[in-house]
Amino acid sequence: MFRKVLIANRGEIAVRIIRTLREMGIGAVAVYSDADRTSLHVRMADEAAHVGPSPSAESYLCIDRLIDAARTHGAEAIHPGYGFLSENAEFAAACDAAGLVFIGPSAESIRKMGLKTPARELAIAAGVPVVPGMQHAARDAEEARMFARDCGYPVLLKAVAGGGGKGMRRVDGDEDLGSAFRDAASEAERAFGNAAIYVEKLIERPRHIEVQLMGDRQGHIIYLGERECSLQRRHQKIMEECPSPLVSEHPEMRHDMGEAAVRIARAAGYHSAGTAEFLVDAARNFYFLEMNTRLQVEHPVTELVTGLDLVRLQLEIAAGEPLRLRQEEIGWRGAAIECRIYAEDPDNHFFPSPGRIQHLDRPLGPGIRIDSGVYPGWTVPLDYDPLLAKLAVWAGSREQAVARMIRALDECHIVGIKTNIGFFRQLMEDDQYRRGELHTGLVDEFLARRPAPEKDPELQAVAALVGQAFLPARSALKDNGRGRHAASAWRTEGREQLLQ
Amino acid sequence: MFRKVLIANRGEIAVRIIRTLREMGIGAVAVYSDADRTSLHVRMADEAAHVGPSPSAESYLCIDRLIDAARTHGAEAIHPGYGFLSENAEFAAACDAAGLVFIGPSAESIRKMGLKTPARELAIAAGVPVVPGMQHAARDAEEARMFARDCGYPVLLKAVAGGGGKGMRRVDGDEDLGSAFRDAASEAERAFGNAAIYVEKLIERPRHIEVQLMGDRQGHIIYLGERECSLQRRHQKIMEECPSPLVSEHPEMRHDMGEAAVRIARAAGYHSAGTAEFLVDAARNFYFLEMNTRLQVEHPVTELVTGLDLVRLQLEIAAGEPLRLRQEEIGWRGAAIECRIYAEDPDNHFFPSPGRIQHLDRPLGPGIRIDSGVYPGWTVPLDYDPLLAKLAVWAGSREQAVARMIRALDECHIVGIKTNIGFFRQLMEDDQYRRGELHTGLVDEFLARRPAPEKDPELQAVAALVGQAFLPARSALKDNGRGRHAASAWRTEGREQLLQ
Amino acid sequence: MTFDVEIDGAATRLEVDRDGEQCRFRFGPQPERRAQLTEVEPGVYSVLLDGRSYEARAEPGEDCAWITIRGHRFRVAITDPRRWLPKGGGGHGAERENVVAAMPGKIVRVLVKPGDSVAAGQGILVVEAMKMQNEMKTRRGGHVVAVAVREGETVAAGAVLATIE
Amino acid sequence: MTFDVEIDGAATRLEVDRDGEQCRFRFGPQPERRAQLTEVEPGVYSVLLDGRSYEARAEPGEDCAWITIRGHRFRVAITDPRRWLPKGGGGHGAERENVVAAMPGKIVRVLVKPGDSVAAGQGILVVEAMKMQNEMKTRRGGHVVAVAVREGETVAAGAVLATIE
Repeated sequence: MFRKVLIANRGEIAVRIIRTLREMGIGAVAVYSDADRTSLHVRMADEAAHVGPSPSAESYLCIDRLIDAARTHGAEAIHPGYGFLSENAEFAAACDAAGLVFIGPSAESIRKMGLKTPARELAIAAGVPVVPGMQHAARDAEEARMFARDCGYPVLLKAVAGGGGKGMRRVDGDEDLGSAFRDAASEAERAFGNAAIYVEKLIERPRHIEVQLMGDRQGHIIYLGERECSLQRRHQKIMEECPSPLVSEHPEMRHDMGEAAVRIARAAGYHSAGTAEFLVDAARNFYFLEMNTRLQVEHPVTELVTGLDLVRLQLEIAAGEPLRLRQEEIGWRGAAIECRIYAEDPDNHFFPSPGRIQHLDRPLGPGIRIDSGVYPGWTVPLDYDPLLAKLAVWAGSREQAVARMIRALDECHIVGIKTNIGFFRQLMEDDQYRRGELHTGLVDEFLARRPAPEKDPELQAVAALVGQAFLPARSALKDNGRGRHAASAWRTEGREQLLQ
Repeated sequence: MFRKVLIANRGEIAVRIIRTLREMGIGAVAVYSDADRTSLHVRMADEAAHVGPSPSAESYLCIDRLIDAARTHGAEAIHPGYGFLSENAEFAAACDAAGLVFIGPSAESIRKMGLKTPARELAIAAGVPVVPGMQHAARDAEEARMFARDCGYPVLLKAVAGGGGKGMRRVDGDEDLGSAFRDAASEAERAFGNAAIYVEKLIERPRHIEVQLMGDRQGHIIYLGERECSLQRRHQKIMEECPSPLVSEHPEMRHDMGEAAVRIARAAGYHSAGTAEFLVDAARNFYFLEMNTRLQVEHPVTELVTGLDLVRLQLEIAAGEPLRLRQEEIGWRGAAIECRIYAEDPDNHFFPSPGRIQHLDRPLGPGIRIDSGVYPGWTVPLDYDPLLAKLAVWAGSREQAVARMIRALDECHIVGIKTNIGFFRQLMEDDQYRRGELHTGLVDEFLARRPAPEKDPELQAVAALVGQAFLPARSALKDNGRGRHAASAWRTEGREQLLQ
Repeated sequence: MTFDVEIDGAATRLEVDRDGEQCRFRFGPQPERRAQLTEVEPGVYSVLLDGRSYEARAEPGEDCAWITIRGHRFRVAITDPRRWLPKGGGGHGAERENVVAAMPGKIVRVLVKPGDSVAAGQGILVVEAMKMQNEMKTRRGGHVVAVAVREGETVAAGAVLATIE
Repeated sequence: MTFDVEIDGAATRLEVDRDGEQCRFRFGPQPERRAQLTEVEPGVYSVLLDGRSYEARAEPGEDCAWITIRGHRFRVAITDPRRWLPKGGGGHGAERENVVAAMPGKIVRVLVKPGDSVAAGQGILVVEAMKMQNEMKTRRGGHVVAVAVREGETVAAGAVLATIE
């Protein structure tokens, strides 16, 4: 096993990796930019290397600096975490070239699976369904109609040069296709100077369900079950769970999707941790979307339900050890849910809310897991993504896990910056969510229908009483040893003013 | 199910019970003494009742006041937690009389099992081995010798009126018995004015292993596996684990001890949670000691390994629901260890260390569970026992759990009062502990042999640097908004002075 | 002592008579009641009222306090003129509107130029912070008087980005 | 700047030259080195030294600071006479010894009476706190001059319980 590993990342995932390294008796080397000198991952690491100024492009994305740091500190391997360079084939190759072990798949697998089209072809070759779509531009409306009839309506017309919904049209039947094709083509022409249009089957209200894979360098690969990640905002996952409520009702899906994912990974000669993402339609057909060739943000829910430590497995595999686990040994117990706590303001367009964390109360007790990259008194920098912590719960059933998450959210308080804790608290009460009827549009639908918080006169009376006790105190704040509190008061005021 | 439950307890166990009540949607009524107005369990409860001044005898032990509080607040049931009135048959009876459900066994079972001798007889009747001993005083040395030969040396001569080791003698063979009997008898005569002596088999370096039981009011009772609690100081458990390392090597023991425990409980018509304590000798013979008719402090390790919520089960059973779990459905996954974090000074006779908690860092990440009754800024009262929190870890194997506990202890910092965290940290490194060769004398042996912490010159250099940076700052403390810090500095100084 | 309090915009009367942690109070039309209020941590209050236990967290806001109880957030202002100035207003219905940065960040796109006429709610600039792009909109329609920033520029929270008239 | 420091009783020399968070220092015979030291939380320091990261927690003690690093606890005193008075000594080898309460609590038993002769290490009284009884012992032998408390009495930490001569 390695004696020392460098973590080419920051925030909660760097901290999470350090914890497993500690438990395995492996030295942890953190890297940090100017903005991160006092970040938790630097405080917790055994060694730390400065890799540049705050912008990621000049620090966490600088392959040379990271490899130099690993060399200087005598690290034998590099864990990329997620994001940043974790799916960058060049980085994996550069590690190999430098005689460092990249803790992840080979540069070649990353290339194969990293790009949508080759991955899609690999899946088709492995006999795994993908979202039906034309592989080339439609010559004319007629060819588009032919394809639409084959795969069945509704379909989506998309601009080949496309992006941002420009040149995109939904078509529900033959009769509308002609006009829609003309509109889409001309819009595409105007937007991209390219009128080329292709057709893709439209999957309505799909679920996003992904399969966790783990394979060793000897070619033994297994699936560790699914995660349902249908709750998304701006195509960003915000809440994940294992098992998927749908799979719980139809247990054969775990095996079917798992086997499909394993087939794709085998075809790519894949090793280490990876995730195959699928869309699932109302008829429970699943379509391969893409493969994430790294550890996922949401891996804790799989760890809670399987009892495995995915980072430990990654390290053992990277060190060349065979994966001792057989598929039939994997057990799934109970249910886990994860909420991504972001520094953002749900009451004001989810605008980011960087700033100083004045006070931090974390939930404790049975079935709680917190992966956090922050601490009280620390100032959340505006240079990186707003993920503060991941709050995960485990319980014997989904129903109990939901109740536990509500309890946990009620125990969780972050003062000084805005967070989405209250938003999750509301979402957990939503009937459709409770029933497990999830789809990728649910969060937006919920945002549209979410109820105005009712105002209990009893709570109002308490609020008035507390407000009156708190407000007079404020003027004196600066003098009575709560200087920080006072200072931040001004910052908060500043923000309030702008946001009203 | 109940709509509202009163918790006749305080500290971490009251908090732990509140959490399950929340998750079940049941209202939680806390009780508090003068010393506990600002305690965490009062802050977290839905309702709170003041039950008297600080001394337990005038508050937490006042049956009438507790029952009045339950009546006033409209609670339908009372959870006694552990300690205080949890094993008090009168209290259970008083609840019945008041039409309140006592969340625990019947008053009758408590009476039957609560007293050592009847419980012992019940066990014998149920065919469960107990520590061999004479049921009456020995007429003379001869009768003592007869018994000693039957049960086998070594034996212990004990004063019938005994206590505190007075009139106690260890005897390893026939030849020494006569003189030892005379000495013991005369010492007993002097100490208690009663020369009566009886003989009990001496179990050397025993393990303390207990079995968790759960039974419903319909007579269905199962065992949830064992806990090893051999690590004790002053006969107080300080660290517990599940599974027992011995049982892991000899899996049949779980079944054998479990069945034995169930037989005793059945004979007593027992329901709710209970624990049968056994001594286990070097030859793996187990001897029933006593039955604890309540939830145990160390129940979290069982919850972590079985995935069950014992408080939830207690509530369902108390509400008359049948226990749906069958014995064969109980699964034990991985390994869990719990450390009891006490406010005490391991470097000074483990003297209690009440006072204000200035700063509190808790471990986070995979496999950590914390049950805590404290918060930063709170002053630990000197009126109650010094348990601050229970730190428990779970991992796939005992070895990994030990590594995780070390990692967790390293992340755990309590400033302002002394705790035994550092002591546990040392104990975890002990070879004998690592090998799982536990017995009730291990902690005392360890205290005798524990190594002086080696002084790394590198760490000394860092300490000097930090000390120099910190010390000058102190004189200015009162002025720079760290008033509390400064104030406590004085308190700490005070203590240092006394303890040197 | 009597205060005019404003809770989430609604004005009420609060009579409070404190004796240490004990207090008698009358909230709006409610009858007089007794409560016990203790600050257990800075800004965290434990309130016992009719046997119920409430934990309230207070954060300072502009001319107000934000009080959070059991997941509900209340804006509490003491409108007693002796202590509080009337609320700023922030330019509602004013003749001019300054479009300001809702958070510190970098200007990635300016969507208008001086002289352009804009509709209420139209996007004026795009600010990037924490890897997310956020459109700053104008509340009122009119035409752009000035654009105060250039693309690529970094701005502080509250910086004036453009002026609409 | 040079200091005489005492670490766990051993006296050494510490030369420090600070420039904000950067510092050059020489510890005892060690060669000069560079370190970066940041107070990340009150009393919590993050130290980078030769690429290694240390987190140190400082607590004030009597004439000293208690520094905890990676589970190791160091007593650090700056013996520079301009700042610190020489250490109290607390009556080691003095003619008289006051037996004091090591923690606040209740006197449950007095084991001696004035005039009794006692051996070094003998128990003098039993104090109960947090449900535990703790024997307060004398460090020196001699005879009991006075017993200052009665059974059942509650005492503060540091209270003189008895005097041995």
